[in-house]
Amino acid sequence: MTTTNIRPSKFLARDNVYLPHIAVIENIIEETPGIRTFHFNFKDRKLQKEFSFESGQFGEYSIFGIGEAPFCISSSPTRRHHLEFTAQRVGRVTNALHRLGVGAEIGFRGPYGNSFPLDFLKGKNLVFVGGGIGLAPLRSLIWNVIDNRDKYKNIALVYGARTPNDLCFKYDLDAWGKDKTIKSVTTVDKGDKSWTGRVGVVPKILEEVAPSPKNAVAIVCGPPIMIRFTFPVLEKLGFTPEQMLTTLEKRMKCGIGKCGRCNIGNIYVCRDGPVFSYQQIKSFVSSEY
Amino acid sequence: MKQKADWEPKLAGFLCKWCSYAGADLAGTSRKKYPANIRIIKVPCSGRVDPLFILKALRLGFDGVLVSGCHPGDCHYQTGNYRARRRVAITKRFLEYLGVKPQRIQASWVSASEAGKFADVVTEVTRGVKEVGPNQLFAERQGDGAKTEKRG
Amino acid sequence: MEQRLRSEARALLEQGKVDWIIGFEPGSLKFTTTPLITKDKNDAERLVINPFIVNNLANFLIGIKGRVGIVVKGCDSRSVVSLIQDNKVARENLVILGIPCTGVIDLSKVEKLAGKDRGELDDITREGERVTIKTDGKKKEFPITQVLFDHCLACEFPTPKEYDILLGEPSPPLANPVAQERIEKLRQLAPEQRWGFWEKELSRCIRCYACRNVCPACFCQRCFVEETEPQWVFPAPRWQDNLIFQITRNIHVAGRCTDCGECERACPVNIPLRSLTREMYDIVGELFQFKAGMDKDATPLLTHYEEKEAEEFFR
Amino acid sequence: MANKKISKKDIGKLLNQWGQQFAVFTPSREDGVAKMARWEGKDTGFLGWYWNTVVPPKANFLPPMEEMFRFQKDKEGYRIELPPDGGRQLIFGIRPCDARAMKIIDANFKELYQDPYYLNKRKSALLVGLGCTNPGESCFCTSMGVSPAESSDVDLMLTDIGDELLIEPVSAAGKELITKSRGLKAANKTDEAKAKEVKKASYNKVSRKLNTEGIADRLLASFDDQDFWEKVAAKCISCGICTLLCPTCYCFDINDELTRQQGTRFRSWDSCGFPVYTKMPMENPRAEKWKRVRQKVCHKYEFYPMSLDVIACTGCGRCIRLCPVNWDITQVLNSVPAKTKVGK
Repeated sequence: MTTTNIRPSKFLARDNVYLPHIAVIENIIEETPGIRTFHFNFKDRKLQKEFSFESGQFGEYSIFGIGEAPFCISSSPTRRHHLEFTAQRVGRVTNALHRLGVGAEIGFRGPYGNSFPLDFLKGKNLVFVGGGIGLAPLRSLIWNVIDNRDKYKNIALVYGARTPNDLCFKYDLDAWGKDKTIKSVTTVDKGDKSWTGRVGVVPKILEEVAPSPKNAVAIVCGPPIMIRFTFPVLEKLGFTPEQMLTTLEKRMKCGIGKCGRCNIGNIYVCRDGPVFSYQQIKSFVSSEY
Repeated sequence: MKQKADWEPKLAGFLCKWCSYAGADLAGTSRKKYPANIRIIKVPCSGRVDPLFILKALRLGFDGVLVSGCHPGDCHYQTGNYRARRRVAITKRFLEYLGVKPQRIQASWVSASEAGKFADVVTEVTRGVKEVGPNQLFAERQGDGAKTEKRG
Repeated sequence: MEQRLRSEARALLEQGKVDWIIGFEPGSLKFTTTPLITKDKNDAERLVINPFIVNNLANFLIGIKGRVGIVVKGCDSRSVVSLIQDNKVARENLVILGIPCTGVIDLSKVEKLAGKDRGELDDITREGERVTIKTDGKKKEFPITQVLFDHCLACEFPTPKEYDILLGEPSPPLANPVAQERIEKLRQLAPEQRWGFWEKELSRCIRCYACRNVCPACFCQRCFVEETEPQWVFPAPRWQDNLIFQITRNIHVAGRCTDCGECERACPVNIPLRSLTREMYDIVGELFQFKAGMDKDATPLLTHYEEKEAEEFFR
Repeated sequence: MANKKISKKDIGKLLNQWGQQFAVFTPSREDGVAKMARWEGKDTGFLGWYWNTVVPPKANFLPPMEEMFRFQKDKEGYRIELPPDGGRQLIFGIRPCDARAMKIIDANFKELYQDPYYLNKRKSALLVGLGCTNPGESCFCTSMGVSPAESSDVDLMLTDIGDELLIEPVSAAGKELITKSRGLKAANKTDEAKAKEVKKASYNKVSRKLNTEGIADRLLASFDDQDFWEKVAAKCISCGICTLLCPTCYCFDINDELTRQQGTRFRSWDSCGFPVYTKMPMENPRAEKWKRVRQKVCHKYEFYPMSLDVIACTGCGRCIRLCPVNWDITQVLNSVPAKTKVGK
């Protein structure tokens, strides 16, 4: 597996890779009943100024006394007023996180992992395929691309969720819907009375939208089941495995390739990923992704 | 560890909402006197009391635990208190074998009208726990392991 | 007995009466056996019965699909019955091959007697009530009671309670009081000393969960120690949490534990776990006249009650 | 530097000397469980009974449970406090298999990011090896490139030559240590010849063999052979013995604990054999037992060498000896079929 894209985080606290930096939650946005986006800034002003990351990278977030969990940074490196991450309430750490209010202190280590290969994406048509909370890492890249609009060609987005209530980042979807340079399609698995948009699972709608594979790259993120059904659709549309990128989710604890649990074959998703091309995934020793 | 003169035990009371909890309420409103050492946790039935509740209370440092439910035959859910009885019995016996003093784990049947009995039970349980002293069961070992005189 | 087992097992597979045979085959180290779980009738030839058949094979019934022919000793058969009581396996899917057991040899006791590691012994042979340990060309003889597992010495029902085929004549219970000595000794101590004893023993625990995973009565899909909301037990090896784990495990297997002793044998750091399980076994026997795995139609201990019982526990 | 020797009855004195500078650990047997324990100045009986410890010496560097830091909240917010540095350790009597194991997991803790907890302990420690003269039935170190009584992975290497121990300096730190140590005698040619004999004899005593020839390739070829792995995994009970007590297994978990006074973050041993190890809220990539067994085997003999050029096994035999169901890694690996890759 290529490890060219990996470099260690420069922002270690006291030379100890496991120590978190203290960060303060500045705003909380309720995306859906179970998903919230947290805006935060580092308490240390100097760090806040110097901190840098790239789209696709993640951090380990501490809720002190409860534990740590990994989330991607869902804001764009081009918009550095604050940092954002988005979390669904599913377990011990995220339950505690959702109990926090504005002003609460959390811990942050990172940024970790590789990132979306911007050089590779430059000058290409970009097709974003997202499902549910999977829009979070894509969103970082989408804003990144929009803020450097002239470096990229056409942008298309197919995004879906189970119901209209489960759609995340509606404010972004609105903004992108108004942007004439973006072809944005939103769908739900099951509509309600007020829903006037498309209905159908993401892979099916993607097939209908049928983006051209010519000079294009598809970037896919969503629940595993969606990812597994989306790759074949893209292949059918003519995308090659090199033209498909995704970011994988695994149980991670250390975030730096030491603790062992996100191991697949000879890679650690936290260290060598989370961004992989389908080509790379197909070369994994194991299908346990 | 020397016991402070003004030490007061802390008890966790798991009370069934259909009987003992109401009994405690009545004891309060009818101004029955009982020690203020008990912290009351309302449960839907004494059958809801998992032995883990008892263990967790001891782990957290409560000096004693009281489980109280409806008299046999009076369970709102027919059999909850009978099941609780088996569980409490084996838990208490097993913990005693391990070295937990019997006074620390207590159970009673108190109906909604038995305010007096509730006050008596709490008084008795508090007195018993006072006799055996603070719960040092899960405290970190001080020095070498031989000094265990205040445990149990 | 071994020959009969092999032919019965082969026949069961050949005639399609079972899909699986679960038994013992020789292990890869001296004086060991290992579970054989097979669909292949030719594997029947590998089955053995000897004084080293330690495992409680009932443990492998959970999650196996199809009809199973299972080899059991007395204690194991009761674990099977207990699983039937809990609707974990169906009696009609089982063909139980019962071994009238005369006790299993505890290699750590042998090592102590011989003053040598098990790997350095040439042979251990049992004849009736005597065992011969051969090492450095010399033979030493001991009464069998000195080398059997404690739980075997304590055994009340060495002949399987439930079986389809009994592979020999029923064997008498040993019920040797020696087996209870260490529990009696603990009971004699003051509460503080008892607690101190368990604190010390459980300090060694590394939370490998072998005691739980080797136990047929521990069949939960998800164990309470793995729960995070709420987190009942801290998920790291510290004596306080190790002890709460063991206490709760014992409460959970009360009325299911047959005193098969597997937890203690499996423990890599020699925690005397049977001094816990056997006590619980005796408590439920005394309070509720309940013995695990005696009757496949009985209701499990903690889902049953009598109107008048254990009244002394409530004020 | 010339080799030294010391009479066995003087070992206690030597350890006491070292004890002034180091936290000395020696094999100790508490209730029949051998582990490395703090030297208390008396018992050198281990020279007589010591085969190997049940708990591997990795526990001295990656403890079963270890405090990472504590935190407290005051009106200024959270304050993080690191635990104090432990003293320098001297591990006396480590076996060559376990010393090699330390070297193997060093790679993991050094790679890309430095793990401060492990490396600080490791860098400051000295390993004093003691040759194994009586390899156990489950040992297969010679198949893994380890010789039971020789080691280049320690600072000093000791060999039992009868009433005395021959002391060979291996590293610079080891040389320094014996220069500073009092009461050592110079070893002569006879001692060295005797030691050589002992080493050779020990080597030949290891009877269990593992065929490592092309092992990674065979595993790769059989990776998707579900039937094979299901058969191999059938009797496994998914406990953590073979991993937690493996000297080359380093997986850990991280958890927070909160008391009324403060919070603490701990790390503790974890095992890929546990179903919850990889469990995520929505799914678990290794919910099935055969996949976990496959991961354990392949990580050691295929993946680890792929990324760090060394098989993560030293043939110490603990996993075989301690397994409650006699699941034998050598049998498993020797039975991996050498056929072409199926499916994918």
